[in-house]
Amino acid sequence: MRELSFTVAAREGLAEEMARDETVFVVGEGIGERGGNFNTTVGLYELYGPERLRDTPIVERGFVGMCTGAAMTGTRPVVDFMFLDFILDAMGELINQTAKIQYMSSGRLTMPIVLRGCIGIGGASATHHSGNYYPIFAHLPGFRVALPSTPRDAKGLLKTAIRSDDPVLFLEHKSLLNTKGPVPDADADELIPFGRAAVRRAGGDVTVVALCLMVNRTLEAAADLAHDGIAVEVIDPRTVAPLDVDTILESVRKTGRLLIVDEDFAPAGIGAEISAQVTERAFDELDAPIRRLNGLQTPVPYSPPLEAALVPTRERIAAAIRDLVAE
Amino acid sequence: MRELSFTVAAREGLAEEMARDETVFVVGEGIGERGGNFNTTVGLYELYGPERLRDTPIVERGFVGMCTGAAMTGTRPVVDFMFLDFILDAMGELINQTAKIQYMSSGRLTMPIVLRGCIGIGGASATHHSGNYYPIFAHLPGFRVALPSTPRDAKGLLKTAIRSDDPVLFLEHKSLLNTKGPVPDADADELIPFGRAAVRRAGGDVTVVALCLMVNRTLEAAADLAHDGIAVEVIDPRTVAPLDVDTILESVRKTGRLLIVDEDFAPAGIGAEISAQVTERAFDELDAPIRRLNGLQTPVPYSPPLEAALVPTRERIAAAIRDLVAE
Amino acid sequence: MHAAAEVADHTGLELDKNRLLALYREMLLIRRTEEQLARSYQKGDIPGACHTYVGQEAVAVGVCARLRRDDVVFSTHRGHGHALAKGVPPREVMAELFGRATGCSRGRGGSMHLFSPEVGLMGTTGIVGPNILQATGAGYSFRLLKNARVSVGFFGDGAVNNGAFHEGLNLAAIWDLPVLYVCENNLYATEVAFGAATRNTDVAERARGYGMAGVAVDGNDVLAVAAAAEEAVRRARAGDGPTLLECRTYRTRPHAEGMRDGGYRTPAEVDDWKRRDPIAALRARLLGSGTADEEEFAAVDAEITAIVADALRFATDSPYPDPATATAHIYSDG
Amino acid sequence: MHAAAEVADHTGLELDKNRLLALYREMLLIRRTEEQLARSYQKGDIPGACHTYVGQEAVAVGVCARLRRDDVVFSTHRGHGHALAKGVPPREVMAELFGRATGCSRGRGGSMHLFSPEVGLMGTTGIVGPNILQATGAGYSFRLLKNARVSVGFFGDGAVNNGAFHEGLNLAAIWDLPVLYVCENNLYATEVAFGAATRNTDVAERARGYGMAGVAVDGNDVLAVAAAAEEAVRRARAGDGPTLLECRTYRTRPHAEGMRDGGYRTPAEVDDWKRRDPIAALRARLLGSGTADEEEFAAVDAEITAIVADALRFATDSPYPDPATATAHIYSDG
Ligand SMILES: Cc1ncc(C[n+]2csc(CCOP(=O)(O)OP(=O)(O)O)c2C)c(N)n1
Ligand SMILES: Cc1ncc(C[n+]2csc(CCOP(=O)(O)OP(=O)(O)O)c2C)c(N)n1
Ligand SMILES: [Mg+2]
Ligand SMILES: [Mg+2]
Repeated sequence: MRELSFTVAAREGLAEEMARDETVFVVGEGIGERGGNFNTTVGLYELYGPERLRDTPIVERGFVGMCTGAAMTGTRPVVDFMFLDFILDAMGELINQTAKIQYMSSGRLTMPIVLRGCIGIGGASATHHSGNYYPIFAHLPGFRVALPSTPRDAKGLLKTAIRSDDPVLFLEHKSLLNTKGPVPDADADELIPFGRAAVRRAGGDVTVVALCLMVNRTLEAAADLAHDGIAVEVIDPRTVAPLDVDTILESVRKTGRLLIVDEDFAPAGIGAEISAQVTERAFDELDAPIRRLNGLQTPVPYSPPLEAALVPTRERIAAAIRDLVAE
Repeated sequence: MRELSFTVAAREGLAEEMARDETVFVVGEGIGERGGNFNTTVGLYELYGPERLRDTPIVERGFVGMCTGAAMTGTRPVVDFMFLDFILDAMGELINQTAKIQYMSSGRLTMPIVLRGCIGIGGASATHHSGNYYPIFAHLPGFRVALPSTPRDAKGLLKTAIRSDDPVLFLEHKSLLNTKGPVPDADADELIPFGRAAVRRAGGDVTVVALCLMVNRTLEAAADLAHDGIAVEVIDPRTVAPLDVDTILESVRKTGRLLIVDEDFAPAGIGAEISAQVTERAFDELDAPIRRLNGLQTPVPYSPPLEAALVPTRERIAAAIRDLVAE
Repeated sequence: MHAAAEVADHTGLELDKNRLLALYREMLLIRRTEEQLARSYQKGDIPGACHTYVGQEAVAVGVCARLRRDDVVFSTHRGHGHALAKGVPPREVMAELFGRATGCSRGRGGSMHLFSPEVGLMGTTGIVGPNILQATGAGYSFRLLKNARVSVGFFGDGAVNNGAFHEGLNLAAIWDLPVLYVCENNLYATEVAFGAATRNTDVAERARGYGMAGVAVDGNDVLAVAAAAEEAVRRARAGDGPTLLECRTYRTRPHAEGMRDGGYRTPAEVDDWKRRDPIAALRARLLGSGTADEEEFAAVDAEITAIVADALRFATDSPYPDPATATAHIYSDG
Repeated sequence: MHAAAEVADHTGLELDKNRLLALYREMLLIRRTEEQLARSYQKGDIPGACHTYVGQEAVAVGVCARLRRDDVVFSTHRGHGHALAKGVPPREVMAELFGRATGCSRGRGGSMHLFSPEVGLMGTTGIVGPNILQATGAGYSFRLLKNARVSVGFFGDGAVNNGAFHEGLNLAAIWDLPVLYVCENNLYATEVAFGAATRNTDVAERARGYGMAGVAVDGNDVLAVAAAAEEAVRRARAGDGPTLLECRTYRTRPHAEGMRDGGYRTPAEVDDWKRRDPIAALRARLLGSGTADEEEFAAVDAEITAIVADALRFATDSPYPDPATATAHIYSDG
């Protein structure tokens, strides 16, 4: 298979869908001729012009509301927020309108809209450019949330997102953008389904569910621990709404131990939800308390040593796994 | 003690704080002469006039941002959203500004702002006037979230909120507004501290943590179950940020069983967080899986029978407790 | 009183007798439906909130008279009139407020959430602002799809100071979208006077600031509204961009049913506006010009009375939705 | 070239030689600090983003020259200049961008989050818009507290189509708040030309729509900026309401360090604006009028060079914050 970077793979997915369906269009700041702050649309303006690659003023609420109306009337907008942080000015539109209109119209209207943005802590991006925010969209009804960790998933999940008639958040961790990985040929037209977790590494001693960038770090930690004879099973949910708890349960039934690793804040986060569901459904099969390893619950500071203190690292993940196995 | 309604008690708390501190002011739509859609400010305009009871245009983002700036510069705004649903247009201000400025300024600025609004499902209020949204503010750093269930707590928590130098959400369930209960005399100046749960009913068989309106319903269910010899301990966290898990743990250590009842959506909600923390800290003391009973995860429909299908009732709570005790 | 010829001149349209009577009929349908809803609300048959459109009928009717069925409307919390004018059957509006499965939103919506995409009613909203943006987005779709459809956003004076107005109108202006923004300036947002919410109460004038066409009309004159809408719709269909149309009008009932109506406005002011009733005005005009006679109006009145009675019966007799469907349709596959 | 007398006339102020040289000095301090930051960024000593203020110095300096220490400023992602002009020590700005514990935000902020409430710098923001609203709120505080302080919000042309602008200015206007809104119209928002973002590129003119005073000035002429600011500040302090001041200017470096600067604007355009450099212009003017001579300028230049070198040394030598403090100060009690 070809090796592509995360960004190139996702862009290929977008390009394929834009070629396939001329009702797909992209809006955002600098996504036209400039090709996107994160190169999400490089080369597409030349093919499709300003109506389908629509540079906007700085009006996140405005263009989200606009795209909501567009999605109700026969087109398929992809909103490119650049940094996901900028989505917050549009929360009223998203929560009360975008996510509810299918329901309120009893399914007579659909809402084929993709909301994409870069997330994550790193690179001294500081507090206005480091947000994650996905638990909010998993908590509320009406959204789908994709959190790809590989180039192949980035492409396949984005294609699924664009073809979906539901509002989908497609979130790309900034630290993943330049990572490379195998991606099927363009003509494979691979769609990665929502709600299907991937077992990234098999192991019988302990189950670790890791989200997004944390998948890579956990795989590194698992490799380290293999030297010590600890067999870690690493599960990547790939979407957190819907959330594939069955695959997690299957693993936990085998290992009896579960750790959830998430860069985002712990309280009322995805790890809490996974923990609660596993406790509800596999209580008797647990040999130890479910553990969570999260980023610290704080605004993200700028200074590199402060920033580094926030996020689970390979070493901290390994230590948490070791501790759990020892319980 | 006097019996006051929830609304009157809360208003007394506001009035006392406005009398005590002339930097306290209120903004909102119809909170001036009109006295507030929910009578939150009746009588205060006559005392303090338009600068301290400030009727605004319909600009939720605008006045939240404005009050954020006011709180940074020596005054203490109380933002009255009427329905909390209207807060969503201000999420960018709240999450990226209001909640972060103390941190970003290393504590050299404070953020004494109260954000109050009515929440909850009921009365065919439909999907734009039935929101809860508190798990979002518990997930994110920088907020305090008060969820009073009694008139006394409404007053005491609101007074604490107004004196706090942190951003506080003060949320009032619409179905609680006319409920009555004992409230200490005005000169008692009672402040209810944040992060201190109340044990509303003692019992040794099962612990039920209930939020807001669900406290009342759970107490009713507990009374029903007492006839069958089931002793339910009912805990009201009163604030969900900070969350008093210690009191819950103490109870669970005694009962070995925990149910969390919350009108709001389950996924990544407060119940998930409580479940995850209790699993982490009292795994060996649990005799049964922790259960959650939540409102259904859906936009809120208008039609009364649809609406009624969403929310935990006295009967459904009792049934859930019975099931848990039987496990 | 205007002569018939004057009426035609005034609108710039060929408004024949049938069309003129149809405008009257539509307005009356709204009025009588609203009056029935108010009565049903008082009886307790309608739960939740209920904002009537009484007094403003000329706006919805005048604008929608110039729309095609496949044009779309995005409306507000005060949306019954827009729904009816766009062609939602009175039965479905009535049943929706009664919370029945036969309502236009299948009981999910109620007064503030009417959906009938079949006739181009793309929703009403309980939140002030979003419909302005959604109307803009429909314009974007129509532009991209290269059809000649037009999108209309109705909103109150309360919305024009909100960021949604500013952002939405600017987007439509810079991209020449086929959108008609209709501000129903009824002088109050709930109980807050427009003059307390802004120093610039001339809404139409704001259009210039966005580089779009702006027009103010007497919103109680259905012919004036229709004429202005005709021009705006023509402009939009021709690809010549959006229009901001300010209709100066008044609601003669309280903000919502069950609310007080004193304290913020005088009875004299309300009475004054009642004397400018849009329905009575058109009737008097058509009588005065000899376009139609009392008998013809009596026939229309009777027809409307029967329609509203039928709608009420329909609503009352309709079943409630099945609670088991409470979580259906959250996603497209369910 | 203007004569000295003309300078005074032009500003309407008694700008004596010391004050004129101080304006020059402030602008040069910003310029040299920014140039050092750019070099340090290129060397990799500054992580994250870094938006310099080169070319726009006259705006911050002209406005802040008319403020008291206890007046407050709310600034943007391009905020180094505002911070320095408001009195944040260069050492603290430099150290902040180096991520050190001695920075004005103790290393928590970096380029886009400068806080120094001690001198009235109430923050810069990485999000476009909020500072406009916060400036409005400070005005509200000052009004309520009945002091005569003034609040200033700086923002770019990119912010004026955003809802925050619309909502914030309207609130200040209806309540006569003591706020000065300074739009630095540098023609681009990142790479999007202002003319593509609105059909109304006359920002000052928008003030009328809100019922407030609006003034446009040459943002590269520090004396013109100072004069306009003086008038606006006087108005605010007197309780006569807010002002929207549009300063037409240009950034001569890329949007942010490390970004390309081609494709969206021509080298000729950039060169053209470089020739209108605000610092060189003031220098030439004061030389031409005989207000100051080359020697005096050389002394200022040397002083600034030393200050910037000292700031760099200070930043480089300062410790990083202790990782154990990463979660301190989230709440007022911690
Ligand atoms: C964002 C938001 N804030 C507040 C409200 C509460 N509210 C409902 S209607 C209304 C007044 C609307 O006034 P206007 O737009 O003039 O419409 P009118 O009621 O006069 O038809 C308000 C404040 C709301 N629905 N949405
Ligand atoms: C709400 C929001 N959207 C997008 C961005 C990304 N962004 C940062 S600076 C900028 C352009 C700002 O332009 P302008 O306001 O003119 O200021 P200038 O950079 O020209 O000084 C953009 C779009 C942001 N910071 N905030
Ligand atoms: Mg109105
Ligand atoms: Mg700019």
